[in-house]
Amino acid sequence: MKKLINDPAEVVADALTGMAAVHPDMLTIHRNPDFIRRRNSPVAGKVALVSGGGSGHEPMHGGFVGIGMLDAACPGAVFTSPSANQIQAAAAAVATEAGVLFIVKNYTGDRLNFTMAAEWLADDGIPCEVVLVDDDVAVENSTHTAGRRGTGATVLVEKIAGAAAEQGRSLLAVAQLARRVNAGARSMGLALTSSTVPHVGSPNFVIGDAEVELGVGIHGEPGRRRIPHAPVKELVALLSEAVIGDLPFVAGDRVIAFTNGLGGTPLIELYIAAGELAACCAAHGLTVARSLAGSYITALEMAGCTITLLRVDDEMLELWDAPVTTAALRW
Amino acid sequence: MKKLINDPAEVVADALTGMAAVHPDMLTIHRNPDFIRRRNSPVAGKVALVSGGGSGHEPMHGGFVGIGMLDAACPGAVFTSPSANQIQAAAAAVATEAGVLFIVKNYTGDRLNFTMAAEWLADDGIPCEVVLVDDDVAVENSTHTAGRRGTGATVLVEKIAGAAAEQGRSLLAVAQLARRVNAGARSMGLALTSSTVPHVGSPNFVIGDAEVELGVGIHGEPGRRRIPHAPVKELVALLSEAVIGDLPFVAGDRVIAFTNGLGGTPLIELYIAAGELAACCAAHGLTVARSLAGSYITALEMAGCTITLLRVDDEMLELWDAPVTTAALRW
Amino acid sequence: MLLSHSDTIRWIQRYRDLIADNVDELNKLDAAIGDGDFGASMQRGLNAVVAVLGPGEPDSIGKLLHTVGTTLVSAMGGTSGPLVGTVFTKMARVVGDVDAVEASALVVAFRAAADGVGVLGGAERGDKTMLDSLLPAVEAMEAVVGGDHTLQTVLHSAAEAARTGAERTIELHARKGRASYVGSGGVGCIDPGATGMRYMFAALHDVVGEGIHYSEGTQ
Amino acid sequence: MLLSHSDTIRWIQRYRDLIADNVDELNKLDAAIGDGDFGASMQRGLNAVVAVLGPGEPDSIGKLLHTVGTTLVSAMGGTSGPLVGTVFTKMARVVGDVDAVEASALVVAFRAAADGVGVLGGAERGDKTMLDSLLPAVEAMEAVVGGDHTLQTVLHSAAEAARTGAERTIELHARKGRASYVGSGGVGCIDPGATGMRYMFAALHDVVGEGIHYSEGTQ
Ligand SMILES: Nc1ncnc2c1ncn2[C@@H]1O[C@H](COP(=O)(O)OP(=O)(O)O)[C@@H](O)[C@H]1O
Ligand SMILES: Nc1ncnc2c1ncn2[C@@H]1O[C@H](COP(=O)(O)OP(=O)(O)O)[C@@H](O)[C@H]1O
Ligand SMILES: [Mg+2]
Ligand SMILES: [Mg+2]
Ligand SMILES: [Mg+2]
Ligand SMILES: [Mg+2]
Repeated sequence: MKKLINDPAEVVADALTGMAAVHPDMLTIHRNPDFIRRRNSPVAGKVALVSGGGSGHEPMHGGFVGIGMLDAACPGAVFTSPSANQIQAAAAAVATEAGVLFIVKNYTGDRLNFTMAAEWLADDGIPCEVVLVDDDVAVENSTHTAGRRGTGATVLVEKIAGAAAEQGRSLLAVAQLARRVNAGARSMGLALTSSTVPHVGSPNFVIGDAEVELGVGIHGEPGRRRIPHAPVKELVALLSEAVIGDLPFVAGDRVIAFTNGLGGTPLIELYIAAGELAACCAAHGLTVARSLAGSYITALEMAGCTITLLRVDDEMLELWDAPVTTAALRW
Repeated sequence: MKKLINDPAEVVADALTGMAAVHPDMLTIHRNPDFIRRRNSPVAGKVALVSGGGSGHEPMHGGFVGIGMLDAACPGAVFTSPSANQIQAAAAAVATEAGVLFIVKNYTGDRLNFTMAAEWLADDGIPCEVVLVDDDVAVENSTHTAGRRGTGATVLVEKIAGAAAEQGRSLLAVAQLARRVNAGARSMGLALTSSTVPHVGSPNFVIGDAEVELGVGIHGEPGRRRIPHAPVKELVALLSEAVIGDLPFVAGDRVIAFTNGLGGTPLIELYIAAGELAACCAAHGLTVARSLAGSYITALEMAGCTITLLRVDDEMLELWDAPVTTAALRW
Repeated sequence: MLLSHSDTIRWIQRYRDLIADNVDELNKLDAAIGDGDFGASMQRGLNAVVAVLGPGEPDSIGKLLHTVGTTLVSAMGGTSGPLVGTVFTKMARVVGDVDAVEASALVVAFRAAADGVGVLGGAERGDKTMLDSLLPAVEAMEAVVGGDHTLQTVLHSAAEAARTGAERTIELHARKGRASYVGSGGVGCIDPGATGMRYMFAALHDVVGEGIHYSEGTQ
Repeated sequence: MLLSHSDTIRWIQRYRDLIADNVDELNKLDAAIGDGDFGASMQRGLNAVVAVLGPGEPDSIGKLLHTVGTTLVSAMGGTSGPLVGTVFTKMARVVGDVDAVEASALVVAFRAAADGVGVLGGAERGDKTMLDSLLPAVEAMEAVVGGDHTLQTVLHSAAEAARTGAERTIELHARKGRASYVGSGGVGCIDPGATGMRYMFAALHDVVGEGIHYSEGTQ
């Protein structure tokens, strides 16, 4: 394992130190329990958005804290959900009388800890709503699984809900909108390489030199299927067929097309993949209203990508275009 | 070689297709010769900034085209300087009566092609200045080398000169400022892994599992020294001692501290490195006035980082803070 | 024979040691069908627990177990933090403010723990989770407790059942947690959470099996 | 014997073929002390050149060589694009609008080419660049031309000197180009650019060596 780290046990702490040094204008870092909070939060009258999850997915979620997006983010240990206490502390720090919205990727650990924290907040009289993000079509949505995972849609939900909260909408309205965004989004990913959790020291699994892991999870969970490596045109076609067919997206739909890098894939490849995704959308009669390409939800140094499509209406587009000032998304 | 590409020969073309799809609001892509140009350029009365270089360094330079930075960027083949014809065509497309500034990283190929193009522009009566960026302290600055390479300082020069041009300053003023920025900047990098040029298919060199290549170039040029892998605290200390000692930066200096990822290193590691860089600056009495951390100048999928320090004055800081709307830098 | 306050502390310390000795194995089990953090999480949690426990602190077994549970929740995060934490907070409620616990009460406490995990996580037996060693252990204890078995024998049966239960998860198809995402359902792999529970019972048996604390008890 | 217009076209085609046959070797030489693109660049450039050359097009050797040079510049980019391009544009100027070239004129043209590369790139002999095969080749031709040597012999000596020159770059410490960044100065590695030049002379010798075009010439 070769990484730019010090002690594997200090990876999260050291990264927070770095974030504090790089973004003093946007963020304040709290330690023990760890959370990243928007400067000058709480913002009076505004619903506070809180998210979080295991570390190793940077810039998610800390990079989405700021004006027009999250009020606080809780980083757990690498690939480990933050604790309920951490979440409660973060929420308490940024909560307003307008209430708190938890945006939670649908993993058992995240659900358990955010739900516990939500109950504690409710006990303290703070109105709290939990929105689950579960957009990953690689997981069968049946009683035989923990349900679909949250992946790429998380960024879209956090951006759009963040803009709505910034406009002063109510907790219920923002929660409802966030659920609507999640409902209209589908994702799927693939990996070319695995990644190594620092305290483990060796890769979670090994992908052969000529293989691709389809339907991989962003925590390095093995996927559902190995296929021979192929030109990205074919790989993106596979992903987008699965994504488009699932909702399903139909000709005439307007979409936000999001090509996400998993950490080890350079931007030149992501642009190529994004071009293929645009071509797939066009072939299905979908209008790409907005695009996003970059490494926003990573799985440490994993090489690979996820693609996400979100069916948008005018309201969502307007909120997507609304100003945002965070470390990772800014316009 | 496992990459998200189609045909190795089409990597640049496919990436341009993707850029066009993702950033229609900011960029226009010209093909054959290839260049990326700011939407609605030329901008009357403004000095046009043109840069370029081999592909494989994304987002540099195409990601820096837009309001407040470059007017055009010329992507060569992977790690290959663009041709003089390409540069001439790009410059002609965005040139105004205020003239054209070429920002050129100091590599023989880039110098030769940009210089040729500059002569052709001059023949056509277009005022043109060439600014060389040569900030890499890993290269001895002697007659025994091609001179220092341009690395991290390029982003800083392009941002600050771009802001000055946007204010309507003259060609000579912008060129002078750009040279001043370059003169106050120093960089050095290290690699944990090599990278593979698509049409070559195997890595340029191999770094052992327990080794780090110090002073590596952003084209996968082998560096000057192999050392055993060490905690990032020690690695960043090595880089920053070299950088700080070279200018030299002295106690009381205000700096922009830039931690750049080489493509395969995820953001969590870059934040850790950025934290260490801030600590080194503090230990030398340097005040970090602004920070930048992210993968802005990559070497395909190479894992590693470069660090850059720039000594700033109030003018440079004001120009650094000025609005910029590009694919990669935006505020 | 009763489980004393100091037994309880030694149990937790032994549990911490067993996890530390097997942390790589547990991470690897989790890497195969999950995300590779289970061992590290347990270790982080139990280290935090051991750091807050003093010689007679907290001053009842109930309070002690409660502290263990809440410390695990706050120090671990993840899926296992709330679930393993619940094991101890549920036991704490049953045991109450005492400084020794009889076998029968201990078994009731473990039953409450298993039920608590089931309610919180929504898993059932056979879903390939920590319940697949926790439940067999509870049932084994329930089967022998109240007869003329010593606390040692009761805990021996628990440790054995937990071990067997954990090993048998290799055949199960995961329906809960991250392992349910894997194409194969994780068949062919042992569940890390069930293995963690196995060490919890092994630790308890080790500590009581060392004998030592024969106070006046029902058996 | 003269170098005819069709010889010139066949030279360029043969040059293209030799580069294509050795493209991986050239990339690898460049990877060792540079950035691994030299072979690909030469191949892209010569493919572009061959694509624009018609049977009798452009209609003089001078124009043809000029087209070769400018096409290389525009299709290659990199360091080698302007430099190898200059070889042909400089030759074009010396050769002029003719449809056959004598050995003596050819040698003068190659001398101009070498000088042009030197001026543009600022390198000197021994700097471990393409000049280290180009210059020896020019000097070898200058040494034999004008005696009773055929064009073939002249080009044979050029090809031999270029080959030896390229091979000897292995001992040189790079002072120009990307190889000058490498800690070792690239000692122990052959220079890709010098090797490319070697193929240029080999191609010319191959084409003329095949004999064929004995027109009335000085020798
Ligand atoms: N719903 C559930 N109920 C009970 N135990 C569960 C449940 N889901 C997962 N587990 C247990 O949790 C273990 C994994 O814990 P951990 O590594 O902390 O989870 P994760 O990393 O997926 O958040 C599994 O091996 C399994 O035994
Ligand atoms: N200043 C120079 N003058 C002449 N030849 C040079 C010079 N610098 C480099 N070269 C030649 O160029 C070759 C590399 O060409 P190329 O791969 O296109 O360069 P790069 O990729 O570094 O831009 C070297 O092997 C060397 O022979
Ligand atoms: Mg986890
Ligand atoms: Mg090159
Ligand atoms: Mg886990
Ligand atoms: Mg090269």
